[in-house]
Amino acid sequence: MRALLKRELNLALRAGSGALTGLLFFLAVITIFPFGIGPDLNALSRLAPAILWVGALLASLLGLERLFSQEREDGSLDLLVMQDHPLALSIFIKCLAHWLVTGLPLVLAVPLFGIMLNLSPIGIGAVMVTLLVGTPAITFIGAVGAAVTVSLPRGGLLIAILVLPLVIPVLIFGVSATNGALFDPDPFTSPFLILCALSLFTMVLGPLAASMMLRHSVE
Amino acid sequence: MRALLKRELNLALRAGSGALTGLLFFLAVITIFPFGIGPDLNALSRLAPAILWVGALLASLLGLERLFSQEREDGSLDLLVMQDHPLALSIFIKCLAHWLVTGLPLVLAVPLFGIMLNLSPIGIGAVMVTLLVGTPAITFIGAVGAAVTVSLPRGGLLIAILVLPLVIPVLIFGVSATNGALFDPDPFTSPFLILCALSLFTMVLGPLAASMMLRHSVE
Amino acid sequence: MNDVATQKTGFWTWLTGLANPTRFMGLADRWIPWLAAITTALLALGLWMSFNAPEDYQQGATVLIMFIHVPTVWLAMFCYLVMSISALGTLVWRHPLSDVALRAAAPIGAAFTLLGLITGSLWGKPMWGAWWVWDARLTSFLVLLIIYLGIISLGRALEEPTQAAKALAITTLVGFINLPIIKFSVDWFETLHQPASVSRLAKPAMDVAFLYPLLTMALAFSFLFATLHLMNMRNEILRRRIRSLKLRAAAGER
Amino acid sequence: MKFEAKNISINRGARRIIQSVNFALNNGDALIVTGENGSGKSTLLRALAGFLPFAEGSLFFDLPEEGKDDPLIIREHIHYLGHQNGMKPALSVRENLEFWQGYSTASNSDEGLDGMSLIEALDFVELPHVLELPYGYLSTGMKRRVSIAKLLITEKPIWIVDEPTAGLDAKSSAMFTDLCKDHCANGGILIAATHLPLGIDGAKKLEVEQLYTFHGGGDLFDEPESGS
Amino acid sequence: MKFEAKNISINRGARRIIQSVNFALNNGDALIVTGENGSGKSTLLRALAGFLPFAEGSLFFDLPEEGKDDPLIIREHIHYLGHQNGMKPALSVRENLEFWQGYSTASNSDEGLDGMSLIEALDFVELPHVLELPYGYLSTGMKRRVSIAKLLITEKPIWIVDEPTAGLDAKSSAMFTDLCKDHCANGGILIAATHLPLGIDGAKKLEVEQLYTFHGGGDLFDEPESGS
Ligand code: HEM
Ligand SMILES: Nc1ncnc2c1ncn2[C@@H]1O[C@H](COP(=O)(O)OP(=O)(O)OP(=O)(O)O)[C@@H](O)[C@H]1O
Ligand SMILES: Nc1ncnc2c1ncn2[C@@H]1O[C@H](COP(=O)(O)OP(=O)(O)OP(=O)(O)O)[C@@H](O)[C@H]1O
Ligand SMILES: [Mg+2]
Ligand SMILES: [Mg+2]
Repeated sequence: MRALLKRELNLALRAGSGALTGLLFFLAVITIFPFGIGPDLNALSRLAPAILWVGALLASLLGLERLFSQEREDGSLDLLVMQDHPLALSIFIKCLAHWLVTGLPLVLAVPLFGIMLNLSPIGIGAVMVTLLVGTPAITFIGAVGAAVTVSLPRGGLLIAILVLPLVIPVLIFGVSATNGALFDPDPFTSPFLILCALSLFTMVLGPLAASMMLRHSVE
Repeated sequence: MRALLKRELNLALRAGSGALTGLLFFLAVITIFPFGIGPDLNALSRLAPAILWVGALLASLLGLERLFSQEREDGSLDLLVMQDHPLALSIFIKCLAHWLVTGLPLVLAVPLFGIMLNLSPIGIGAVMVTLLVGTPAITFIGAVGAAVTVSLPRGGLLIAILVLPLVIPVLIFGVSATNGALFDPDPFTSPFLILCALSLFTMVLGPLAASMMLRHSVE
Repeated sequence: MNDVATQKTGFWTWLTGLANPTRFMGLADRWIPWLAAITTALLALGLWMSFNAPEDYQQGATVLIMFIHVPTVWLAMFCYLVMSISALGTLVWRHPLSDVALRAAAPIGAAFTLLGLITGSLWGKPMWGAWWVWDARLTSFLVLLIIYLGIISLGRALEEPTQAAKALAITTLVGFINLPIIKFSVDWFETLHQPASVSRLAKPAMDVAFLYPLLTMALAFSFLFATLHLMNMRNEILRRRIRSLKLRAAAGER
Repeated sequence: MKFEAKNISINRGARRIIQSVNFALNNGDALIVTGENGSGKSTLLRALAGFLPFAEGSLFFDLPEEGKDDPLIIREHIHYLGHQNGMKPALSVRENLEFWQGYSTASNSDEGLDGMSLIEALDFVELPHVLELPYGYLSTGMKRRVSIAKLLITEKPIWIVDEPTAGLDAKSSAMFTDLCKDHCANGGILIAATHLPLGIDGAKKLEVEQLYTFHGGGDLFDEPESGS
Repeated sequence: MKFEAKNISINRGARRIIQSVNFALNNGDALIVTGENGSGKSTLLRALAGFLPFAEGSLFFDLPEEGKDDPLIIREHIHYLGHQNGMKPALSVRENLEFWQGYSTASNSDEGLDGMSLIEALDFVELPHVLELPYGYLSTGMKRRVSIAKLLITEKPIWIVDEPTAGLDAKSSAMFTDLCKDHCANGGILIAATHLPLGIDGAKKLEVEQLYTFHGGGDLFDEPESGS
């Protein structure tokens, strides 16, 4: 399994989505928001959690699309399925690697972006914590979507039905937990706990569901 | 050329989930921003054009990665380059097809999402028109990014980085034209005309630049 | 007339002669020490002049930052200009060294841009009360940093040099539109940032007491850029030689 | 060790592709599967490797120590080399091979690190020098040879190979034949689908035939042939 | 018609792969390129088809009517069949072939619609029944045969084919040989790289050899061998 993690990270670095690229991507995403929304720092700082979360979602979707389809096209998927490791574990590792290059850079860069978006120190802390807990969930849900598209050539509709009801709650609880930490009337603990639960839940179920799909896609 | 358009659309309908992933992402963006803004409906509808534009812009980035890299992997790119059609024209057609399945659904979904953001009917119309004119520019600029990273197996994030800075003008004029239609003091015509100009300009230059790149990437 | 023509062909043969990397290496080896020496001298002079400049009645001692800030941002943009010309060199004239020049300039440009952003932020805190604002010039300058870093990551991701050369050249040229945006953003949009006060076509609107140290610093930074650029080009050529040696060895060539 | 197929039938895309195939292989046996294009060689091999379910019949696998016919356990003992190589062009040959070595030995490591080292394996396929080259830089035949090296770096008793010599030059084909002979001589089992004679003496032959007639059972939802 | 290579050398990845190759082909000639794995057959063919630049030497192409050696004009007259088939698995065989037919004849249409119809072409490769199947459902050899059908649906005088018979069964290989003979008999030119003898009588032979010694010019950035 260490071998798989190493390969994935290697590939990511080699093939144009290394850690620096992840950071840079977020910088680019953050930069375009003020162009749309306007330079008003107050509005931006209110929206900062949403902006950062949207960036995380986009990054996950951008890279995940090819998570399994490439393995399938070059024949690696056959061999991955064939090994005696539980396939779900391999998928977990692949997701982990993906998160390390897309999710983690975001979490670590929040202080910088927070300053640019005029976020208070508490806000920065809250965004970091919620992103740290929540972004894995996005990756794991996305993996299921990627597995569906690989196994069903016409799975476009399915991915929406499967992934949508899960991704949006993650975003909502993530953003509302952050707002809870920032603005008084909103609660923090309960959405945060739900977020944690979602993350744990998808961490287990995501790879299992994806492995089920993938097993049938190698024919 | 009609043959190419037909193939692309066929492929997208058959195998692609690009349109749906895009819509899903769009929906997620629309859902998440009201949380940041809070219950103030006025503020929400003021920001609605910007949110819709930013969402559409980011959503158009999804799927760009596969525009040429898949052609390269299955050997079609060789043959596309080899034909005596101007390659730029083929690229134009591919972009057009890509826009039809990813950009156009976003435009068509605006009425629905506009209501969620409390946008007035005029606003919805304005967003639709500006997106209709502006999103092709994003695709055509994106094609250059896709061509530049064609040999990278995971170029998704990198494409986004290369493309985002370049689409900023499109975003600026798109949002300001929409705001112009909605709010009195701002002008509508001049940013809208600039937006049209940008679209036409990229429509010509994008495929040319992409074809220059692709010619050299088949080795 | 005739003279100009021969001069031009002379320059041209010189330039095409440079296409031979080996000759270029020799040239670089000879020039770099001189350039480094000039840079050091100019920097010392510029710093001395800066510290002896009078305090600004508005900005107080913080005006000192200007002597760093303005030259770095100029160089950041100049470097991109150099890269764009190199890009043309790759695509139009197919000069083999222009790709090397482009690649070698990118990290230097990124460093200058980062420095410009940092000095600007340091200056902005006392002047505007915020480290960062989303004003047109600042944002477009930040975009320049993104473009630089994007080009660097693209160059790293693409392994095949000939292919990377095309990709980098096209990306650089497409990104060029950002330069006029940075330059004229103060005129097009209302911004907090200082409008052009030195680099105007008309008479500079700055006191000579500030102008001379500033120009000296600018000159010093230009030489610094030239030195670093030559050094990095030399490294880049060496890197390529190592790469091709490795590849040949790996392919079993003897 | 025994690898036995009893009356195997396989469906694909609502069609019966393989009808009632039987064979029994013991230590050291080789089975060469031949047949026209589209007759179902690859399908059979993929089913044997566990990627496809059998419509009828079953597989018996008789390892001295372990569980008899659990397909998951059988899989552990199989090397499958399909039409595709399963390597990443962006990574170097070393990285690719190291990955497959690490990935597949991790759990077997209690049996000790088996198989050859990378260098030995590459020596065997006569590509010792490409170790550090990106896999994508290799020629078609060299790519195939690297995948063959992959069979050597982890030791598994059963090899299932699908047109292993496609794209290989004459010398490398002979090399592969030798490898197969060695493998069988060491008590391994080989199942190969091929159009070109591999030249393994004493190998069993299985000719797969294209089914043009309806063989029932293609799909549960098919109309039954006649009556009831 | 004449297709002539004069002193061609090709570099790839900072290495000289092909050194000073010469040949001249006239109407009806076939050239068989052979060589070990990695010797540079595919590289040569890709350069001839215009995908790679020549490091030295040049190509002369002598069409009765048109521009002599403009590579862009040469390309129009070439059918290239590489290791990959250039078809989309999600589309049906008909859709794939119709696409390539429509795409490549569009501009030649003033010369009249040339080539066979899809059905004829598929008949030729003995796959008339797969017309409506998704391309991804075909077996490896059937895929290759469909790509061969692609050569027939638009008529071009020069065929450059890279291991065309890899994965084909014996019958189909013979069929392909016949096709090539027909093509040459009709005044076409054929350039094929292959490990398996194609069986075309009177074909010219070109043996590509692996270069192990440094042949200069690999890369401008190479250090000069000695001195200056
Ligand atoms: C992060 C913040 C800042 C950034 C990114 C930035 C960027 C730039 C850029 C790109 C230029 C070059 C303009 C040109 O050549 O036309 C420039 C020039 C200049 N900046 Fe800044 N700047 C920042 C903060 C500041 C601050 C706080 C001040 C002082 C109040 C300042 C004063 C100047 C001056 C005086 C010039 C020279 C203008 C000229 O003569 O062209 N900058 N800056
Ligand atoms: N994914 C699939 N879905 C449906 N049918 C398939 C699929 N893959 C293959 N087939 C069909 O199964 C049959 C056997 O295919 P298979 O690939 O096993 O042939 P093969 O004997 O390996 O041929 P070749 O010599 O060309 O490799 C073919 O008729 C093919 O159309
Ligand atoms: N993209 C590339 N970059 C660098 N070197 C390459 C590249 N592709 C191939 N090569 C090298 O060029 C040489 C010739 O490769 P080529 O594919 O032409 O061989 P071939 O004769 O077709 O072999 P095969 O019989 O295996 O198909 C090989 O040594 C290979 O490593
Ligand atoms: Mg097969
Ligand atoms: Mg080859």
